[in-house]
Amino acid sequence: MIQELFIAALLFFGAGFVLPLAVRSDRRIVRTASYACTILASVLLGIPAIAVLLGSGTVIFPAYAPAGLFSIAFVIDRLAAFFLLLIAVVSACVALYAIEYSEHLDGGSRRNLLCGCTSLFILAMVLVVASANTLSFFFFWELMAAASFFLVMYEYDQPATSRAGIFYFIMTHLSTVFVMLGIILLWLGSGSFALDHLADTPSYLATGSFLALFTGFAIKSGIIPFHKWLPYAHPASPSPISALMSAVMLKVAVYGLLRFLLDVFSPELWWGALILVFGTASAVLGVIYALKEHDLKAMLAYSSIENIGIIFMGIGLYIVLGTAGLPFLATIALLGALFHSLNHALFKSLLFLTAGSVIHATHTRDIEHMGGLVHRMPKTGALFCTGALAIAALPPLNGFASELLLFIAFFESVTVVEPLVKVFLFLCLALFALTSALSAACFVKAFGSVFLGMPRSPESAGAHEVPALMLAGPGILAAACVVLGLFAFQVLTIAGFTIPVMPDIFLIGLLLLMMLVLTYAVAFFASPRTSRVSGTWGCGTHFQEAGTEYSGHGFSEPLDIIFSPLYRTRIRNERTFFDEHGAIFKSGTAEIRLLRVFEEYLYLPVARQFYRIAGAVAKIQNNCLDTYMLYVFVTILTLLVFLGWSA
Amino acid sequence: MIESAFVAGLVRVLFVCIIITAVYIISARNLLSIVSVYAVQSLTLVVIALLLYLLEGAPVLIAIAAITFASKVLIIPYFIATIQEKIRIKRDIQFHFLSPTSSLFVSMGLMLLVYIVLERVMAATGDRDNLFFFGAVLGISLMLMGMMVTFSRKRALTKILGFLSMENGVLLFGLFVTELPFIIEFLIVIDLIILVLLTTILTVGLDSTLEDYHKRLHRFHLWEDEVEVR
Amino acid sequence: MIILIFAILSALTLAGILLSRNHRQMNTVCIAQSVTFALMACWILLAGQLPVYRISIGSPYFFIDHLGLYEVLISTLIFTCAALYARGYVAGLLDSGELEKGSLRLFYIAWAVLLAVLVLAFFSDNLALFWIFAELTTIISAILVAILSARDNIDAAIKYIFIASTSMLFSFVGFIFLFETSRVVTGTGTLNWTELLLAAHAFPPIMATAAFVLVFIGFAAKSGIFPFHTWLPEAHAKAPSAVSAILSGVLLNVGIYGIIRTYAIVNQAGAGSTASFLLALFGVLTIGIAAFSMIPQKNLKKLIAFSSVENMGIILVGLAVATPVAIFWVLFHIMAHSLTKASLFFSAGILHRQYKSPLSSEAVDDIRDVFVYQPLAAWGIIIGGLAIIGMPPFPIFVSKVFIMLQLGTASPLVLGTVLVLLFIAAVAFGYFIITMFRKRSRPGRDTDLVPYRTPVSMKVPIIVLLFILLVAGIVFTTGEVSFIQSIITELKFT
Amino acid sequence: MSLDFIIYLIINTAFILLIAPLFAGLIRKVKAWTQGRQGPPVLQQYYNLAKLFRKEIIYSPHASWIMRATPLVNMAAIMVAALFVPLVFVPEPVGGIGNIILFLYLLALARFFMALAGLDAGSSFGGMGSSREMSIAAIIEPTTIIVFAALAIVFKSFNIFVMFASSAATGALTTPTIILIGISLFIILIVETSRIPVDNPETHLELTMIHEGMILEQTGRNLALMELSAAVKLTLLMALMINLIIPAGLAVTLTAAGIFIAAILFILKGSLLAVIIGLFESSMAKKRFFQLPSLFAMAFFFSTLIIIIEVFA
Repeated sequence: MIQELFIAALLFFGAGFVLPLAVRSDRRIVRTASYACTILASVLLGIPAIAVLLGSGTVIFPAYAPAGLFSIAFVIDRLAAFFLLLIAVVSACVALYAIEYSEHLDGGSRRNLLCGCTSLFILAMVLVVASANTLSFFFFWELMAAASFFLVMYEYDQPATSRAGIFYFIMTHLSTVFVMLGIILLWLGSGSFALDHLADTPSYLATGSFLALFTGFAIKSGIIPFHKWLPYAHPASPSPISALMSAVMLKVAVYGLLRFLLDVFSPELWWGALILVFGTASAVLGVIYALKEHDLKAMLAYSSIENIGIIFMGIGLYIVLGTAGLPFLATIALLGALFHSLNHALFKSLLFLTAGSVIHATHTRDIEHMGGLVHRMPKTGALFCTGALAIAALPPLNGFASELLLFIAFFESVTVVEPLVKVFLFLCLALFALTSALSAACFVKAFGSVFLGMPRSPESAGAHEVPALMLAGPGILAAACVVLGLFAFQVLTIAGFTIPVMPDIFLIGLLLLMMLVLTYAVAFFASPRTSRVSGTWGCGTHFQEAGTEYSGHGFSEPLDIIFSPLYRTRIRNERTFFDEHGAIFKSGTAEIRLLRVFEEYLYLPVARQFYRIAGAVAKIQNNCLDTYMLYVFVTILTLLVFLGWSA
Repeated sequence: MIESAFVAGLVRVLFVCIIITAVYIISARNLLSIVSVYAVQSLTLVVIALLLYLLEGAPVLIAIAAITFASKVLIIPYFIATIQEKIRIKRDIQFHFLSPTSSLFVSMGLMLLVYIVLERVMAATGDRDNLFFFGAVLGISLMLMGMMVTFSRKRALTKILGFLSMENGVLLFGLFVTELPFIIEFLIVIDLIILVLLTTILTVGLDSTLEDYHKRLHRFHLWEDEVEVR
Repeated sequence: MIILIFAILSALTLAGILLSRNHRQMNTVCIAQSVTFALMACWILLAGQLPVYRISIGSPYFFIDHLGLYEVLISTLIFTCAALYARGYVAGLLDSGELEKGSLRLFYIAWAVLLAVLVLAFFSDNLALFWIFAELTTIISAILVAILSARDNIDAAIKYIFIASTSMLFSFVGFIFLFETSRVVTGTGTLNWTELLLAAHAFPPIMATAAFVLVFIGFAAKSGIFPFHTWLPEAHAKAPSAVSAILSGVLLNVGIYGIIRTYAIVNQAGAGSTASFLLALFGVLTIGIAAFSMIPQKNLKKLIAFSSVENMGIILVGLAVATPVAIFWVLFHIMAHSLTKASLFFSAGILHRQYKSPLSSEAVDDIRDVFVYQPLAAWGIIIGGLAIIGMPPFPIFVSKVFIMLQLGTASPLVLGTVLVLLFIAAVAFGYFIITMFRKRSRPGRDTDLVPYRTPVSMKVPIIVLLFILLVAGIVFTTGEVSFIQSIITELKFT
Repeated sequence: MSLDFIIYLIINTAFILLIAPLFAGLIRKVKAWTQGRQGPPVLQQYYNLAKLFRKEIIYSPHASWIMRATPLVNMAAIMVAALFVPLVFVPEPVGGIGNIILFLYLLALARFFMALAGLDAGSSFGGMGSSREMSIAAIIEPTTIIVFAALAIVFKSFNIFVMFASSAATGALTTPTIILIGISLFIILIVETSRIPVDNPETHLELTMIHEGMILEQTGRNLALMELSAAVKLTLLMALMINLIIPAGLAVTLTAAGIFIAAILFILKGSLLAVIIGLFESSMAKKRFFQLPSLFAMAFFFSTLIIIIEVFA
């Protein structure tokens, strides 16, 4: 039954892919049908995922092994089922949203391609997660990369998109190279593609393989310093796609790392420390960069980097604690990482979708041009607020629940582990707390600048609430955020993990509600129920304008200054003078902008080096026959010498 | 019957002749004389083939001598000389990478190198055939010397002669391996002739003066901007 | 017999071309020739008990074994597609005057002869005969390159001829070495592949190595291995696209075919390690040079040509590993690369017709609004590009992965290098496509483009090839696998 | 949930609501005295609240539901947080109540809404307050968590109830680390409750204000709720400090006498602490905003020191 459902889901995803490409006419019905297939497929996928998750046992599918050369095989165990569930939930909501959203995009029949590729993309991710061996994992990994690349390139003629596309293409391909290297090294070690535990493999192969795979997955999931494609690709792609990529594709990379760590390797302490360090760096730097960002979607992208960092911290902690002989705490850390993956998928897709609605309504991504939308788009506002609360890890929402697990793991572990590790863990803990608090600041800024105050642009003033279909998808996600937050304890218990130190958030929720009602009751009965509206107090000014409001930039200014060593600015002056001595100023331009540290000190220098080599190599092809013949001559001589030498 | 040692001595003398012609081809500037020298070189090969026939008595050598004579002494030099008159180029005075003198030294070095390499390679086999070895050294040296012409001279016609000189090297080598089926030799020559004809025709496009060239090209829209019909 | 039939068919084709009065007729004759050849090859495949030796073929110089038939199958398939493509493409060349009316007959004669010569080359059992046919393919394809008669084309053709032919002379010397060695070993010299392979185990390794090195020089030049590759980008970029497809999809295989055969012999002689070293060295260098050359490329066809060079490097590296699995995937890669590259050149040809890019080597493609004017070609390039950089579900993905896997067993260091280089090549390809295809024309500033109405005959080959690729990447039949495996058995790579 | 616990909920909530304004008033009085003024009566806070409760509410035209919801959410969150810190009686913890992380995040919830409300009316003062509040909260967070982690090490638990119980059992000032923890906790208290040198709770119009800026647009009973919640929060953090460092008298069993004594003692101890806070505030000048990180760095250093001492001792 589970098998059939899964296969049916795959078929429906396939139908969602083929349909809009086969019927090329630019009609809404085609796209709606495609998205309907995707939603149906997601629902069908969700059922087996839940069944397996609840313990109906691992499902093994017959492998496709053409002529015995290799095999493409699928298996759904609980880990896979968990990620399948994640994909299913987010995909269904995103597709629901996209039905309406894609109709408002430009591009004519290109939109068919968009929804087709969306289906293919989800299908590829499902198959990556369900893969039973490294080869099929890699196969669908590549397919996923290709499909997502097309999705990113939707608005291909925009300069920003093409830059994003190049970044994404390069980084994703780099990730492929590393994953491939890792898989090959693994094969060298074990001689098979199976995802089985490595036994008696030379440790250098295992370590090499781990490092390669880790790098590959880190690139794909946007771990600093490989993160740069995220803040380019997310803003450039349509919002549902950003949501899918950020919420799901990054998690597939996390899944990859987990799958290999859990099933294949026997991790060592320093592996965990490595993952923990990279995770912490990503978490802290990600949120700090997010604070500085005023492109709404780029900010969300940086926030994804932060959250992936948190997930990696969980994984690293799992390994550190596991190797330190604390299996129970390790499990808590792992649960935290997994749960945070799910939660991040939920609230980040919620945020991206609502951000998409906002951008659709205001035609800008710059939060400085928004404001006051809570009056014009109240439902979207409420949904975004839920997402913001969740991502800021505030109780009783789900973001808090998963971070709480990690905090518990950190706190408990420090009472038992050896001293040096303990101090290291403490530093990570402190940074983790910083991350969490900064992300709250970041989302106060986001929600405040976008939705509160006065509109800061005519577009923002004229915005309208989006249609119901564009609220339904985010609505489900928001509900899921609340439910998973409130019932986190119960959900974990049902899943078979009882954690005594974990507070029952539902109880806290009840208490909160009780206090709320109590306060309201007291206020309601004890004080007059009248209120009136009067202008905001402006310290004596006659009128109040949007220009006097606190802007997003202003909001993050204090943190900017505090973290100024991390935000280096670059100032560029170009002046021309009338005279030679530079005394009489003629004209000039000046520019001040944020230094893109990783881009300018890591990516571009490397790219320039390659370009330089390429320039040198290009000189070989100098279009002159004589030179070519000389190469041949010299090579022949060299070969002759080699021959004589080897004889 | 002529004494075989005498014949072998004669062959050696002719080998030296071939080397001298090759050197001349590398360093000469007058195109017509290069063509003549090439004809002489080919003729020397014909003579060598005939002498070897005297030595070994393989009838295939006579056939080879005949077709070599026909193709390389008569047809090809004649053809090239005709083309060369048509495109009105008499001299090729530009040298690339190598000047005439330095190319002489390089050729000496090449022969030495080839000798050492082949000596080592064949020493390992133990049962090396003296004549085969000798032919290999000379043949490959001749090829390399011919090749030097192809990259050190500017005119494509000279390059073709260099290539032909290389081919002579192969033939020289082949002469010592008489078991090669004649049909193969024959096909090779056919192949060579086609090659030379084609290359020469193509060369007309490259080596002819600009006016000739324009006449050929003004029919194509591709070059319309530059090529106004005069 | 079979060879005779091929010869008769070719003669008929030539007669047909000579009798034809216009372009359509000549083209139809050529298509018919390719289709018949392809059908013949299929018939041999299905009916004949391979390998077929001299008795049934009717000449001591020819034989048909699995490798030869494999190459012929690939070649005839590509020729069929290319001939169909040429129907529209050459008509376009004639209309724009890039091809003279007078040269048309020569073009088709050369085309038909090239196919015939190729088939003969792959079916020849005799080394020297093979060498002659290989030389002939150079000459004839040079005619096809030079047929446009622009100075640049002549230039490219001359480069092609010079580099390939001079190097091929060294191959011939290598063959004489093999001949001499076999004479010493067995008493009677032979130039037949089959006999050499049988006798090879007794060859002195150093002689075999020497022969291999010399043979390699020529066939490396033929297949565009660094540093003999210099002719390739220019010839491929300047040739008419139908011809480029053949150059890249078929003619490069001739060189690789020669290398594989000789390598098998050397491998038998016990000198495999030196040969492997050379192959790996040249393979890595080739991939590297090609990858770096692709980065600053501004011309689509040149980029695709460099990608061919890169793939030849991969094939060499795979050969160097020399395990049966590696050889298997190398053979598969040859097929995959040929088909992919042909489809890429076909698409590039459509773009070339649309945008009239000059054929000179420094030309920069001026591609604008590509999805508006030529959506099929654009998607052909994109999908073909994905296929060529090894994305699933296309066949190069599988062959690349397995070749790399086998390379890992030989040397992880080389593996790492090759992976990095392949990454660079893929990035260069992607970079080019992204930057080229995103351009839109600015109203008022760019001259208006006249949409080129792409004939159906130019579209069909692209779609057919992409479809075949898609299937070939996913479906592996046992017949196909055992066929390739019998090649390996025949070459004695065990 | 036992009866004890329900009684605890009622007692604790009622007690903290009752005494919270007292301490706030006391601090003001002390500050006035040191400045040579007579100052408002100690009970002035109670009068203020009562008066505000009777006033009508004025909303800005730009204000949204955030403005209306914030006082309630803020109050509710602080009151739930208040349940986490037993003032006079420590029962057995139930369902994770007392979890130190949850406690911190409940405060964060209140702060989040308060900051949003600051931005809601479109006033530049509110925005400035929100911005600074969130910034300070963020950079003090590592210190806070390290201090609590140190507490967790010392008391082998991260439940406040368990900590209080064990400190009550051992008496007071058992280890030197507790003193260090006390210093850090004091800094956290100052920061969290917006006092000098971090913020000046007395001003409304200085550009330095933080907390007061945020609630500038609040009026009537909303303002009353905000003020009350601020006072409750102050009391909470004071209680945390008091009951960890000088837990004497803290009741661990439910008896009327015990609770009564504990309450009296708590008020005394609290008053003492309030006086200390008042004196501390008076002896300090408000620091420039961007000098604050160095203060926090000091606190962080202290707390890390505790950890290192605890770990390696």
